[in-house]
Amino acid sequence: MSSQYHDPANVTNPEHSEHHIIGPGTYILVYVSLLILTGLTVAAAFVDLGILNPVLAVGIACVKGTVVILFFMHVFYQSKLIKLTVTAGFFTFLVLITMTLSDYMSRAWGLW
Amino acid sequence: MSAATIVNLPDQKTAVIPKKNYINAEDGILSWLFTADHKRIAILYLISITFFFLVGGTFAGLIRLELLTPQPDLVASDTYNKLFTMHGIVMIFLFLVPSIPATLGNFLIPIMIGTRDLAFPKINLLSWYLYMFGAIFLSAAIVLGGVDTGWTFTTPLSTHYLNTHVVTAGLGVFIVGFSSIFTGLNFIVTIHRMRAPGMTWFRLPLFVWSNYAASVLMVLGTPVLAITLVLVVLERTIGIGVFDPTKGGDPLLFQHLFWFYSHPAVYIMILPGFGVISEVMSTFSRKRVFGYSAVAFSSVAIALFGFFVWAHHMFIMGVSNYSALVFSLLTMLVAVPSAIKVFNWSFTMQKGSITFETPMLYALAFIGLFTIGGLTGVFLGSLGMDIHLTETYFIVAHFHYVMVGGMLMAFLAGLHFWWPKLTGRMYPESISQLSAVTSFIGFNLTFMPQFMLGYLGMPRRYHSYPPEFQVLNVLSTAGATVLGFGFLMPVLYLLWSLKYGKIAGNNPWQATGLEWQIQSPPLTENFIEMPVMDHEAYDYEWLAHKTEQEVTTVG
Amino acid sequence: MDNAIVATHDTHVEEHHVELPQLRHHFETEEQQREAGTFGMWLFLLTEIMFFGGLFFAYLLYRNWYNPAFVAASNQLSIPLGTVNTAVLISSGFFMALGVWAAEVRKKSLLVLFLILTNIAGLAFLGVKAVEYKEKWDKHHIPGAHFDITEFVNPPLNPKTGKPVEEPLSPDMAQKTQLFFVLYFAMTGMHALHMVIGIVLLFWLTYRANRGEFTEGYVAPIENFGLYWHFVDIVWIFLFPLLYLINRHPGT
Amino acid sequence: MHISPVLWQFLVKWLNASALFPREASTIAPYTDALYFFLLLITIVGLTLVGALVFGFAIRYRKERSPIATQVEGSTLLEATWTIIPLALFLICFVWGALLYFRIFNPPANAMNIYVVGKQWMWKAEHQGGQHEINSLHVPTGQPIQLTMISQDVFHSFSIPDFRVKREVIPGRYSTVWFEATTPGTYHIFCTQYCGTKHSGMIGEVTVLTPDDYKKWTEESTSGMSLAQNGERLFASMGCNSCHSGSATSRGPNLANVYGSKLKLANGSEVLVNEAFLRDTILNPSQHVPVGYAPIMPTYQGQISEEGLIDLVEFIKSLKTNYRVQQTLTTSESNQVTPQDTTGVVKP
Ligand code: HEA
Ligand code: HEA
Ligand code: HEC
Ligand code: CUA
Ligand SMILES: [Cu+2]
Repeated sequence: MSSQYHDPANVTNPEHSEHHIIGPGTYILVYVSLLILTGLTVAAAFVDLGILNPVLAVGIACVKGTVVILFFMHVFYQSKLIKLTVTAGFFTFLVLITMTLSDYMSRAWGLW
Repeated sequence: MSAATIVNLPDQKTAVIPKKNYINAEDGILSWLFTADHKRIAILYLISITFFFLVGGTFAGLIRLELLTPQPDLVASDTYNKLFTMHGIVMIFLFLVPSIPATLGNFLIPIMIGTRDLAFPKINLLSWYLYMFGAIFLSAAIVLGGVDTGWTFTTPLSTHYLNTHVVTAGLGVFIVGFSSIFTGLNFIVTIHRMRAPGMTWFRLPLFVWSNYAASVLMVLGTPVLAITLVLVVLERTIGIGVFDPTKGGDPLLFQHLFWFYSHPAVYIMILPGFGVISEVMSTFSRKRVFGYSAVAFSSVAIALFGFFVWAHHMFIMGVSNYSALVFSLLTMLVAVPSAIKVFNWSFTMQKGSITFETPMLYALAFIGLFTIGGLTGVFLGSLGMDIHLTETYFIVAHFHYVMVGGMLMAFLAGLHFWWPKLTGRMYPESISQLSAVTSFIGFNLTFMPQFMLGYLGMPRRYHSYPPEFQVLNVLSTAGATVLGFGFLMPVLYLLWSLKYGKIAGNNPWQATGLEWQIQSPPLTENFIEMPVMDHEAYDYEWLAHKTEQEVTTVG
Repeated sequence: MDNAIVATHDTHVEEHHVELPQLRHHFETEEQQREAGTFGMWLFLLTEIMFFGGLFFAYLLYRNWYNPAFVAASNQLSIPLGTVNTAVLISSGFFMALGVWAAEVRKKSLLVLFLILTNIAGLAFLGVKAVEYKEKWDKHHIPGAHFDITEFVNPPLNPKTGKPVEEPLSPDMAQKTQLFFVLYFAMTGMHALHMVIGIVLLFWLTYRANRGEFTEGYVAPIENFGLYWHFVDIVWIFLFPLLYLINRHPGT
Repeated sequence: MHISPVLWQFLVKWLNASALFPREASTIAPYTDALYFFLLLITIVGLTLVGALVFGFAIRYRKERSPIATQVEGSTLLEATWTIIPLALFLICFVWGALLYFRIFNPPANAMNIYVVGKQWMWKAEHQGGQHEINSLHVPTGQPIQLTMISQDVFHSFSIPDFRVKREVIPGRYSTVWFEATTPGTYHIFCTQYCGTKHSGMIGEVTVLTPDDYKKWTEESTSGMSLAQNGERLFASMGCNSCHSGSATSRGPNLANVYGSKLKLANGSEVLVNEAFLRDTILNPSQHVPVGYAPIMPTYQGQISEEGLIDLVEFIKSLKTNYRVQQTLTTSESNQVTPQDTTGVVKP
């Protein structure tokens, strides 16, 4: 009876993926690009770009964060489930930010 | 396919408590305090939350006694304020949030999905310790003189204008919050990673689905409460001023952050209850749940949309009119999945073969009371109506209908339903039916008048009130007394049944879930051999088939 | 028969795997256990995102309301120190990543080395942070009773040009610099707290790594700690531009 | 059973004195009640429907009558029905509620403004004409009243159930609500937001008078100084006039006619000058610097009470020319004499 229903895909979940080992080469590449990006934000901070200054700073931070998540944290090689989980986290974070912000923005900004 | 009802199994009469089970697997209090067995942890939780329910209930009793007369006569104003604050905090954070997930969920989810334990047994134990640790803080706050912020910790009142134990209580809630985060985390991982072979998502019992949805809310919502409380505590202790208007902070920011957790929290509280109702309705109608996937998806939809509506608690608090509009609309949307569930449960009964044991009575009470509670929530979600109703007893009635009439009834339904599995013994049937009816009547008598009081304009958190509100308040207090008896009875007879209850056997309800196919009380390892799921959830034909086979093999 | 549906499924799945001592009894396979661990860690990190989320929102809000104050207060932070610290932290993350690799390819001494390097970088970060905090203390920029706004109302004069080094703030706006520092300390403090916890864990992991526990195929603790450590990095990656770099252009 | 007549009388009186439905005493009330009855109707229909289903099935399919259950999968058609119908009903509730909300929170242009200051644990009302009340409020019928409210300490909430209006009173920020009373009488004012120990004592009474009675009341209870006049005095004594002198050389901007105008700010935005803006510029001047001015105005945070701020705001609102400012200048120069006699001065 048992083998008939046996579904090995379910023991190790269908959501799993192969364990992937990332070598030092990738890490060095990532490391260097992170340092470069850090230099870039600092440099950009000294250039007057008006409204674009904070946008650029946060933009670069996002890129750096993504790189860390994808490579240092291996998400690039992980199962869909993990990718989805990470996305869900940032999604909820964005819900918090945007929905709250939308309340403040539709009032008189800065004047309550 | 020919329909199937199941003749009672012979095992009920000949049943004995199995020699080896999780309860007697090890002896001594330490074996409980250091257990990693999800079932034992569930029992630890059950004992603790029952204790705190009685504490919270006693506060409720005192509140109702005070409100018997319009004058402030039983207790002083600040004592009254402490009473409802501690009633709210204890009931919500120490009772209702952990109620079903941490007890029934903890006990049943691993068994239902066919595994030996939760993914992280030690973290599970840790979460009980965190709960107890937080509870100690809260008890300390109570014993040392109480808090009187209201369970909502409204700033700047809580940060600058009160001299009570806000910090202690805040830290207590903070710690309890982590207990609930870890429970949720454990459930999610377990449900994703540890299902038995053949246990696909759409073969999961609906109880698992709804707990899964609640866990997502716990994991993503609770941290926001945690950081908010940290800021409140810092503001009180070193005066940092993030929420203080005199320092340029915004008290509304607190409201946003608090309700970002606390609205999802109400779904943390109700969703596991939904799961229980699905199980109970199906079992006592001997029929699969009508529209399985609709019920499953509606849980997920509630969890998802639950994050988008928090500002409906702030409609008159000074949010912009436009965002009030958006949040009101979303509130209406989030009410729809609940409606879907209610109708699906009703239709589960159609063409069934229904019996009315206690869990079913509680479940029927749930459906009625939750419908009232939910639809009055729609009153509150409707902007213009909310202006008149907010901060009045209408709200008090609304949330007691969903939390007590809904979740507490569901908890009792589940507790009775799975009591045989938890303990191996039956609860006494007729007295428990009596208590179900008593609490139903008492409940309505308590909280129905509060709807009227609310529309009349009686504000909540009022220690004294104008005399023309007295009649309704007297009714409410009378109801609370009945309700108190209705809730006290189960505590007593369930304790009694531990020793004197009839021995239940493996599957007294002839239910289909995996948990009913193993001995009761279960073994520490749950299963002797790992199960393989080869049929849908709620497959009564499979069960009938199985029992027939068993009868022949045994006989 | 208690478990009629409970059937023995073929044991060959398990046979493929070396039974490790670390396999907890309730997991079917080692792989299942590892994936459960990773997933659990990620869920925990989600709660961290939301935890910091509240602070980030508060920052966003007040930065927009009290922009001049936030700019002035932000200019009090030392960019060189911040930049160095960012680099230090990124290096620490880099070593950590290498540590995970070392564990995966079962090189014990490398693993220990990288863990120690990670830890050194982490401690260095905290050291620099302490220097910065000390400076805030000296300048009375710690929110609370000793907070002092004179520097924002009457900024010191630049000896060369004779002009104030900073745009002076009116007193009411200067008061709001306190909010900046509140958030600065709340955010960096919360971050530093995570670092401290991480460092304590690192010592313990290094000790265990040195005993060879993680180089026999059981790498989950190292991997999961790595996730935590990188997450703490990411928080800093956002904190650094937000706190140190806003509107730092030479014009003002 | 015999009930003593005394007890009986008491019971009857007690029951008679108890309310079951609030009075409708404002123009809003009928609208709110209409929505309420609509929502009640939905609730009753929904509850009856669910009740009928549950009880119907419970009776029809109880085990005795239906010993064998027939397994049913579900029905997409039914699912769609009970998704769409409740959704439609809820959307009606939403639209209706939203319309009512905007009606309640958007005062008509001709509303008479009364200020309300909430503090632990009392309500203070300030009428234009300088009438001050504590825990009571006198209003005429047939005249839209706008309440501009602020709290000195914590959140409070101003509620008049019989008018069906309520709004949170927020620390540090004006909030408004309006109503038009229809029936003379007295009605409860409640503080409905929990605000500390004596929250339930923070109650009062609205007295609705006919316009004639109201006029009589205003005359009898005036303090002799209108809000604007009080403001004028403050304007001089706080030294505002030293900068806002109205002359071309003054360091501060001209305040005449500033109320209601659109102001260009130094940070590029444009704001409508209303009460809230005026209040906030006095407390946080450097956040609202108009184009062309240096942010030199000192903050008056903590120096002026909420009532004082209201007076100042009313004074600035009343400034149509700089005549009165110059008046204060002369009076304050002449030894800070309080301008007692301003009533006699003819405003140009
Ligand atoms: C378990 C807890 C729980 C649950 C499930 C809910 C469910 C809902 N709640 Fe409730 N709520 C609370 C607990 C809960 N609430 C608490 C504790 C407070 C007060 C907090 C405080 O201030 O202290 C509160 C306050 C509260 C407010 C704020 C009021 C205010 O402060 O002004 C609002 C406003 O929108 C609201 C709305 C809703 C809605 C729309 C739902 C919906 O999810 C309900 C959906 C359900 C249904 C709609 C019923 C089923 C429908 C049918 C059977 C269909 C009927 C058929 C037809 C119409 C044909 N609630
Ligand atoms: C899970 C949540 C939960 C539960 C189960 C209850 C249960 C009850 N609640 Fe509570 N309640 C809240 C959550 C809950 N409540 C919250 C969140 C608030 C808001 C707090 C705030 O404003 O901050 C509130 C507020 C609240 C108020 C409003 C106070 C105010 O605004 O001034 C009232 C008033 O009637 C009330 C009554 C009751 C009653 C009669 C019960 C009954 O169901 C309780 C019945 C149970 C027992 C009675 C215990 C068992 C019996 C005994 C131990 C024997 C002794 C019995 C007697 C002495 C009678 N509650
Ligand atoms: C030191 C001079 C000074 C004093 C004293 C002063 N103000 Fe001002 N006021 C200014 C200046 C300069 C501005 C414009 C720049 C700004 O907003 O900071 C201003 C702006 C205003 C505005 C905004 C209106 C507009 O047109 O921009 C109001 C309202 C106002 N002041 C009211 C007051 C009141 C009321 C007082 C006294 C309690 C007062 N001021 C005291 C200098 C002063
Ligand atoms: Cu003021 Cu309650
Ligand atoms: Cu809500």
